[in-house]
Amino acid sequence: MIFNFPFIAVAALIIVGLYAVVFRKNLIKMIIGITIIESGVNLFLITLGYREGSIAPIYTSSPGGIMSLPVPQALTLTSIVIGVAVLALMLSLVIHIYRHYNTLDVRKIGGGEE
Amino acid sequence: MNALDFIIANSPIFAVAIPLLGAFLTPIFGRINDKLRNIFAITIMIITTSIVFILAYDVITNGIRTYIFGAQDLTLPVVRILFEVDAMSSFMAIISVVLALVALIYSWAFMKENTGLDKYYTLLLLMTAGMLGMELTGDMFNFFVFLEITSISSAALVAFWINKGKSVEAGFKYIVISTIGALFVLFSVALFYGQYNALNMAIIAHSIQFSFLDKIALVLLIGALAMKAGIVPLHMWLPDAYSKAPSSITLILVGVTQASLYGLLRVCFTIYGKMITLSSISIGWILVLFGIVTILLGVIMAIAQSDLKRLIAFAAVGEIGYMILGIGTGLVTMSPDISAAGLTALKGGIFHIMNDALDVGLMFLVAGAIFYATRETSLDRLGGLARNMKYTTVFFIIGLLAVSGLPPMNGFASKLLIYESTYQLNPILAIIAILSSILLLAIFVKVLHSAFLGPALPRFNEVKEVPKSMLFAMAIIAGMIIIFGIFPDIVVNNIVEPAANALVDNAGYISKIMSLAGGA
Amino acid sequence: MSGMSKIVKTITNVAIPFILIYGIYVIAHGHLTPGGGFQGGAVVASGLVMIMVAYGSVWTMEKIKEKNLSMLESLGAFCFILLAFLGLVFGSVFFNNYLVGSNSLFGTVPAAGSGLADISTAGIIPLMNFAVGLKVIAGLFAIVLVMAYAITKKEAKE
Amino acid sequence: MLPFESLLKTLQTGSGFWNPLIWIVAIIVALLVVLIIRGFGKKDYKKGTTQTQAFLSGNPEYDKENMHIKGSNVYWGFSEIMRWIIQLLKKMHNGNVSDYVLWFVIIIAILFLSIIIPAGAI
Repeated sequence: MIFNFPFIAVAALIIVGLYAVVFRKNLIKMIIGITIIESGVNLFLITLGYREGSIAPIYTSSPGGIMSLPVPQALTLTSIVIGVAVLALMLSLVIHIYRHYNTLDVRKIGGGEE
Repeated sequence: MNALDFIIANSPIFAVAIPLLGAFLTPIFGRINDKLRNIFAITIMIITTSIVFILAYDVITNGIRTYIFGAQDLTLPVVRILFEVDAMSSFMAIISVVLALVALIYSWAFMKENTGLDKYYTLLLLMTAGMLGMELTGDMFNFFVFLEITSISSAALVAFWINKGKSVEAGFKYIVISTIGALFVLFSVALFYGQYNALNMAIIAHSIQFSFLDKIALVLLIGALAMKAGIVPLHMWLPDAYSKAPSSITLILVGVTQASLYGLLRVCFTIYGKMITLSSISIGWILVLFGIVTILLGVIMAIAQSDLKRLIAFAAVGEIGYMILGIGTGLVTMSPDISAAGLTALKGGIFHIMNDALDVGLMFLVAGAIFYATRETSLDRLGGLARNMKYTTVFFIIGLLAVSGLPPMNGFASKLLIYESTYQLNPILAIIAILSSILLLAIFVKVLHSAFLGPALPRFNEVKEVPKSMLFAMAIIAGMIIIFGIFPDIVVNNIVEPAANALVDNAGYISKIMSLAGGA
Repeated sequence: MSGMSKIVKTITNVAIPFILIYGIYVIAHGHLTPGGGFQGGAVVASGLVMIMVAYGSVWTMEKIKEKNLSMLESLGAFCFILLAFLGLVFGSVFFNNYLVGSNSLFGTVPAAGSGLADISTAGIIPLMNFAVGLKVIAGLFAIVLVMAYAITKKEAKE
Repeated sequence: MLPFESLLKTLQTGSGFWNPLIWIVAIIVALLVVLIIRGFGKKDYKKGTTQTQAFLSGNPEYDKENMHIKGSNVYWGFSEIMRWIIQLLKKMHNGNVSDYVLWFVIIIAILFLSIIIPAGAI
């Protein structure tokens, strides 16, 4: 049971993130929501590679024993790097949006579309 | 080993690595001279285009190609990244590079007055590399990475005119939608990895069980990639992004959308290829339904628009519906082997991917030309432009005939394949498709009337024909439209049919990797 | 953001060499211990951001032009791709780790099993770590610097 | 490179065929017919007479600029009939990115039900 806990946390994080993106009206809060979804997905990847009682997959002066799988950790790292780039782009776009509209309310910036 | 063999042997990686290399060299050339930088970017793209054509020729004559990164041969379990290129991948890659090349030529004059063009060219080349990567890769995680590269660079380019609030807003919407879609793709990749200990598409497809988790992964992948591909009702970002981006970027965005569509096909036909033929699974019908809704909504919304680029964007949504309709019809008839009508539908759908890229692309280029000449996109304020912009008008009429599927343009050939085969599935589908095609004609006749025809307006007296590079870019696409329209058989037999067969033949796709790895 | 008090500036001057050395250590040992180009680059970039916070973004922007940073970033990415292409030239496959077993720099093959690490192993991976590190330092610092500078300019206008 | 005969081949669609060259010949013939018919009336046309002026039920002609029908007025009747659905659809495209994501969640839910339920038990 205890080893299912990370998966429950993954589901909770993704749902919380989606809730924030859908129902929060502030752009910054929406970005935080996206970051939370990303954390959920990263946690899921990390959890997949974990085995009970395993050590970190480092050979240097390793104490021996089973190691957790390094591939998901590499995937997570890539995903984090991409996340940083996306976050930076979204924040800089929000700066520009604020300059043009003087608001961060998502209902006010989208108006006037035909 | 002579040079040509060397290029052929390494062509899958060259297709991605050369634009990437060019992207990072562009700022250095930009420091020296603006013109040099433009020439450099176009040279890089011409090299990439020729490499993709060499690759496509090789794939179509010699079968599926693989390329392993960092090692000569493969060992089980497969952790290496590898590219797997079949006829479908190379077909999509051809479309992407042609669009990118045309967009680069078009940008020469179109973006001339803007600042920060070093970044523009860098991002454009990055975007091309990302698109090609999505289409050539054989690895699910790699697909996600290239999806994100494409999303980030294209969102930055959508918001390139940061002095316009609407552009920035459209870019923000695009990046939010793309990121959420890509994260769900990553989640599905993790679901696959957890079950099968593999990231390679062929190995996942080999060992797929269609368990409960696989169903969740399928739902998430279809949802996320359909959103990226602009299928109704997940298309709403598309008109915003298409209409607010610079026209040269919109042309490549069409390619990006289709690369996502390619991902959807890869998922449905290859990864779930063994399971999709079970009668209990109705993915084909879901796609057909998506297609019909997409066509209807696209054309109805396009009629009501008064902004030129937004109108074309909704017409593009309608065109996406035709592809989905054709491909979905092909999927419905697979039980487990595809029927003749289904194969025709699939060919029509795949051929329409190329035709949509050309037709809608030409329309966006014309809209960009109008914007360049008059600084105006609203149809209410345009009029009488045919007097001053003769060549643009001719290109617009060619695009009009093609996009609304009038013979003898290329749009008709692919739509005919779709009509005839969907009629055999259900006549109502074909009738809706034909009626929507008529509506498309009505939509663009409206544009022709209100922008090009009519009396000369005094405020457009000073309007001049657009520069030569823009005309040349439009002429390339218009020429391709006419050639593909008059000789559809060449394209269908040489490129489209191998692509359709490659898509259906998922056993061949799997066994290629399996024999390489020496297992199973 | 203009500069902060003299105390902060002095502390920054003292702390910055340690942060930079730690970051470069993380980059250089990426093939042996947790870390690598991105992580070490992020450490170095946050050290540079500390300078920016202490001295103000306008001052930093005058000293380090944003254009130079993006050139550095392109250089890092270019080196990465170039190393991959060198794999094609020397090892006939893209991304081939052609330095392994060549007994030159980073070319030693480590002994099997766990044991003390040798920094001169892993072939082109440390070199790629340096390239990525350069890119991440320049990229992350440029992002934060430009954002802070843009906000400062906006505040000054009002 | 390509043999000439391959250019003349027709596109088979399973239940029919399509050959653009035949179509082009047909179009050229049709254009010739149009030209001939046009030739019949050509000699009655005289420039500079009242024959060339626009006739608007006897009303005077407006300025050329005001005679141009604006983009949003084309198909006025059609859009008037379709007003209800167009208004509905326009309300859907409200430019709010939260709603876009909400649509994504809804579609995921529908797809989930439609794929899980027909396949029977989990």
